[in-house]
Amino acid sequence: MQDILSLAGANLLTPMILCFALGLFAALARSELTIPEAVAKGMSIYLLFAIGFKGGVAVADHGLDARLVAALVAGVVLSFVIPFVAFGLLKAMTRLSATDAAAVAAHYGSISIVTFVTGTSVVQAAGLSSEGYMVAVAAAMEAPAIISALYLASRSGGRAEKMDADLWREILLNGSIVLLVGSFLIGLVTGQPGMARIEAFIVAPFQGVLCLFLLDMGLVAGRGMRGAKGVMTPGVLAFGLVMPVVGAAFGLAAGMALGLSTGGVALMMVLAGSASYIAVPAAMRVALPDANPSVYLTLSLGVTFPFNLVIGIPAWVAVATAMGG
Amino acid sequence: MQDILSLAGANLLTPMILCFALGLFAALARSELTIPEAVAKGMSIYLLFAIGFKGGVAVADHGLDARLVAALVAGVVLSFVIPFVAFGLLKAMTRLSATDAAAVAAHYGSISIVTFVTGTSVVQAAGLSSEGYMVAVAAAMEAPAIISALYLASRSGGRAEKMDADLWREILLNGSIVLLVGSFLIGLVTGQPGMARIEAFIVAPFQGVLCLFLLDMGLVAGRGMRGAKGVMTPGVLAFGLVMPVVGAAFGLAAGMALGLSTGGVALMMVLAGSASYIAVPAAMRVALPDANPSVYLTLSLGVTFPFNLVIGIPAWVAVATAMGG
Amino acid sequence: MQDILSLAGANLLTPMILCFALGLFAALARSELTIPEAVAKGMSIYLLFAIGFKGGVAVADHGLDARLVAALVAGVVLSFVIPFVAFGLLKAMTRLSATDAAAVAAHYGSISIVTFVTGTSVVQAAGLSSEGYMVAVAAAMEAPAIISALYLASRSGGRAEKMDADLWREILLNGSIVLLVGSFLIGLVTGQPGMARIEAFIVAPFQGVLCLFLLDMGLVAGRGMRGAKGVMTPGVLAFGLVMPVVGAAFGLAAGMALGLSTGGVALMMVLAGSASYIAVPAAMRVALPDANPSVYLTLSLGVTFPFNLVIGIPAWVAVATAMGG
Amino acid sequence: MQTHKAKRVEIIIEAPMESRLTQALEKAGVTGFSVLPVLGGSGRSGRWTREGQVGRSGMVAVVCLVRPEKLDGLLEAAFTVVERHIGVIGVTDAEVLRAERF
Amino acid sequence: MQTHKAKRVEIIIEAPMESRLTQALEKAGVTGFSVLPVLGGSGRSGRWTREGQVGRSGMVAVVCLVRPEKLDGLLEAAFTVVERHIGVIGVTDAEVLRAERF
Amino acid sequence: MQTHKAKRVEIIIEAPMESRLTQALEKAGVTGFSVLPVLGGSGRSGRWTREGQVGRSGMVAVVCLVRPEKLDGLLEAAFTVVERHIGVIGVTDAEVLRAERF
Ligand SMILES: Nc1ncnc2c1ncn2[C@@H]1O[C@H](COP(=O)(O)O)[C@@H](O)[C@H]1O
Ligand SMILES: Nc1ncnc2c1ncn2[C@@H]1O[C@H](COP(=O)(O)O)[C@@H](O)[C@H]1O
Ligand SMILES: Nc1ncnc2c1ncn2[C@@H]1O[C@H](COP(=O)(O)O)[C@@H](O)[C@H]1O
Ligand code: NA
Ligand code: NA
Ligand code: NA
Repeated sequence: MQDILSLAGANLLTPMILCFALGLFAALARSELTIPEAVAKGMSIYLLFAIGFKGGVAVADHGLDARLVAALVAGVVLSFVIPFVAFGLLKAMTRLSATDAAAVAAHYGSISIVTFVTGTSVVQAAGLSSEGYMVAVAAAMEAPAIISALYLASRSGGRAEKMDADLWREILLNGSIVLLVGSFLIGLVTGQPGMARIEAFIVAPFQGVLCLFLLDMGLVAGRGMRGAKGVMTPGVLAFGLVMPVVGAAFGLAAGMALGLSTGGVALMMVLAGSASYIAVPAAMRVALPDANPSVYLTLSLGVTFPFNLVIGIPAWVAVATAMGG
Repeated sequence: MQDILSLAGANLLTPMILCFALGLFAALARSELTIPEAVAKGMSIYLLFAIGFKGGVAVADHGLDARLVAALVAGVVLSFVIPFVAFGLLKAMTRLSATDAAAVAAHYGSISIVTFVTGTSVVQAAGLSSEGYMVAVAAAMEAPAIISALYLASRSGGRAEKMDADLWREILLNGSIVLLVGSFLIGLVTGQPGMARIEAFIVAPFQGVLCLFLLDMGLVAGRGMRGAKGVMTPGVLAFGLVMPVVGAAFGLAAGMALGLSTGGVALMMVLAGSASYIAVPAAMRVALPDANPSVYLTLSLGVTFPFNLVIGIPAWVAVATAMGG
Repeated sequence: MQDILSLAGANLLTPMILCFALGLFAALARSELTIPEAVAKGMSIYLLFAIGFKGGVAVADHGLDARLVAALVAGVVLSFVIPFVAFGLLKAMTRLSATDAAAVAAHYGSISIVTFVTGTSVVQAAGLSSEGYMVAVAAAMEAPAIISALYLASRSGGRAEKMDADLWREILLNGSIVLLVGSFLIGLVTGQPGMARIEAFIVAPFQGVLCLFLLDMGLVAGRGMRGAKGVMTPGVLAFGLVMPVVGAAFGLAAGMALGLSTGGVALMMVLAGSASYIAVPAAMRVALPDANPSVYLTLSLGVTFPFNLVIGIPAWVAVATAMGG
Repeated sequence: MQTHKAKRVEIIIEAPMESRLTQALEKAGVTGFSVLPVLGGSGRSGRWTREGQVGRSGMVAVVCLVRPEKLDGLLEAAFTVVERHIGVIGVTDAEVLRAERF
Repeated sequence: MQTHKAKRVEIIIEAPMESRLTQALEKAGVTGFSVLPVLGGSGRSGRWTREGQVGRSGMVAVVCLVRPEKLDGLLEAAFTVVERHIGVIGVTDAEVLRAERF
Repeated sequence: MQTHKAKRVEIIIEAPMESRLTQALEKAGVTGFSVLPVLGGSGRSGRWTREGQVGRSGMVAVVCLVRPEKLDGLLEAAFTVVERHIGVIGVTDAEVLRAERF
């Protein structure tokens, strides 16, 4: 407990977290500070490319781990299963309609890549190493939750869109999956010689870019909160704080069962405990248009994301260390 | 004098100044070279964040200087007072209407953060050090001049907008103040450990980004000049060259009175002698809509900014050195 | 031959080429992965600025080579002449109208700066050095081909726009020429001291930025291919593969005649063998509006660009090495 | 100059639905349309802005000029896509040059 | 399809005034509007472009579809904000589907 | 409020032709216009999008509000530029406040 608190304290005072807080403050104080959409998208492309590439190079370095396939399968299973748990909790804790609950559940089964990226740098700063293929696991966890959610919605009488070829393609080939998997493979193929060529671009400035990106996330989250006071009932809010813990517990179980390294277990918890706010919202607009976007956006970006950043990540790292030690 | 000229000569041939000149040339020759708005905004966010953060870390390193508060107060006073001087000079030198003169005065009381950033790198290149909190002084000097200008305009019968809560918020929480103060505080709180994490992002590439940003400033200034031939009477032009010297003299007095370091005095001159062209113009459009934007934009960006870049900054550094030596 | 293949193989597995391939794949698979226009333009400004500046510094280092002027003249002549060759080949190999053929010919007489930039890094990776002024040659080769093409079109009865002052200015002062020549001159004037200031920005991250830019080129090329199935007859396609070889042969002859270094000869081949897809298309829309853009865009970006990236560049480097050894 | 009657249809629709809408328009025989960006707005689902957004969020405006006789087909096609989604359809009378293009 | 009469109002206004305008529209009971970017333009105050700009400069276009009976209130609200400022207001007759939304 | 009859002209034209069009408009006595970005579209020359483009590609929309009596001059000027180029011109009836501005 002592350790968790001191880790959390150390994490709190990093430039990353403080940048997120600055963004939140600016948005809530209604400052006109904004980051252009194109710049925000550019930074997210940079982060996805860099994290994918580094993961691929790490796998190239250490050889293909036998556990890689098992970890991918575990990720897919978690992504399929967690929405059912989330849906159940939402039904118990809130009065959201079945459609809204299903949409929210999709977000929690999927993952937040920025939470993952931040988790990676906390894991590194704690002196732990982790499996390079965890980025591939992250990519694998993006989409399955959407399918579970559509099933949940239609089972409850919601009007989910039919899964036609276009929808499948949009979900499976969405930008972040393609970029993450693609750069992972490029890193895998080019290995250290490839890394030597672009290291100065993707390694050294990485944390600085992450700072500015989290500033933007803070701005977006803050603006979302200002507009969504109505939907945030205590039950919904409580779900946003409880669900990441539940998800992380699933991640812990999976990571331990797989025999991942301490850092790997921590990242599995980070993934399972995080909620998507980029890929899944767009899919929900297409597939579950009746669901209210401000519910799921505010929950995942306004509640769970900051919770994970400030409390979740350091806690999962501490737990993984305690379990592994 | 010899020194000033050689410093000015050395400064003239830096990539920064030449990039600005290239932008000017391209715009005046009507090349279609342009930098996208989102990229220009992205670079300005980067520069504000980096300069603020570095200032904060510098203060964290050297401990809180007793002069910090005095310097902030001095900055605020300068920003309030200089518009009155500028307004008087404008009334004497030009035929601008009271409203136009008040709007111009607001720009010269406020500061140009890019001039400040360029000044910082000239100060560094000259081997001088300066107080890290000068960025906080810069932030403090952004807004007060606007209030003086509105007072001047309404005293002269101009129709200034009433200072309602929205206007106060827009002025005090404008994007660059929030980002500058926020990153200064983040640098102050995280200190060297924070710096170690993001140094490769905010220190090493800084001057290169500044080059491209000055290229953009040159483009914008050149396009502005092309469109504003009508308003640039000799008197107005002369004001744009005299006022930075007057402002810098105020800055010199304040810096000496405060007992700042040689670099700090030079930066105080840079601040007081520079004119805003980002935050104040937007505020003027809201608060003094009858003032002609091409007058104040051309003066501050097309006349005073290049003057400061090429002559002002090296001159102020030389003067500060001479006074301090 | 062995060498060419091994060089080509080594080149194939660089992050750059693989990023281009990833972009192609994503576009052809209709993933919604996209890079914002502003970010793509920002990267191209960065690449042009960096390559120009580095060229200028290299010339400043080695002193002005007597061959500089000869090389510039040779470049201009190549750019004027190659369109006639291309036009002849197109008439022989395809059924394109005279106007379409002239427009395509303009692209092949001009150059692709991204191919040049990629060529530079392959030349460097092969341990060869090259004349710094090759970037000036690149700039000189951008425009003349347009004039040849307009001549060809009007000779064949096509309705080419008259070359009025506006058109001349647009062609000669187009963004990439101004930026390339401007930054070359800035590098020349500021030399190593200038380089020392901005090296961390323009040298270290260069190849990483190039990767993301090539990802974007792949996306754009792939989307173009999807939309242009109709126009790509076998003859047109064959032209797109044959013409770079023909162009490179011209470049080889010119480079040898000039007595350039091995790396310089390779780059001359790269320039002569590459086809424009940024500056010339815009000029063609103004000056030859009846020409079909999907023909020339698909050919230069969808056929010749990938051919040069994967096969051309390593082959030209190998040929230049063989001729020089 | 000689102009011809036409209809200008403006459909403001969620960005993730854009490709479905344009496919439906093409199927309905609409030969041309332009997509304009929308920075932000307000409606029954509240205020939104594109600033700082990373995902495929926000809305776009699809503008079509069509011959009057094609209007009904267009509206039906558009409505099928927009029906359950956030969005607005507005039609104005217009005139165009070069009628053969529409 | 069944359409209903409406008015399309397009207000081109300086970007720093956008939030004041949209607040005024909301107060005037306008239930929906969209903000579109403007890249540049020309008017009595000369030519301008957004390219390379850093500050909150330039103009935006605010587009509202409203029931005809709400037009006057809207115009009065908009005019109060635009009055002393650079800007243009244009109104066209339009028709909308789903009248209940306006 | 007191409004005045006007015409709203919307010209969608290739970006490289923008400056030629606006010069022609100015020569034809058009006192104001606004240029709006276009993200993509479709027409006889196929589908296009601005995404990821580096050159001066794609199209822009130029919107002018003019007094009715200026319409013909405007259309002729615009048509001379657009004639051989890809592009669309649409005109709608409009009303404006502050007629003295047009
Ligand atoms: N009456 C309207 N006029 C213009 N745009 C509208 C209107 N109503 C809605 N919109 C746009 O459509 C979006 C979604 O509308 P709604 O479904 O009402 O939330 C809004 O945020 C606006 O961008
Ligand atoms: N008649 C018009 N049609 C369309 N846009 C206009 C018109 N007049 C002015 N504008 C826009 O409003 C801005 C300011 O107009 P002005 O106040 O006349 O300088 C111009 O730069 C244009 O962007
Ligand atoms: N009927 C139309 N309505 C709106 N925009 C159009 C229309 N026709 C063409 N466009 C736009 O003009 C571009 C070129 O048209 P086209 O010359 O037919 O290829 C298209 O890609 C669209 O952006
Ligand atoms: Na999750
Ligand atoms: Na000042
Ligand atoms: Na060539």
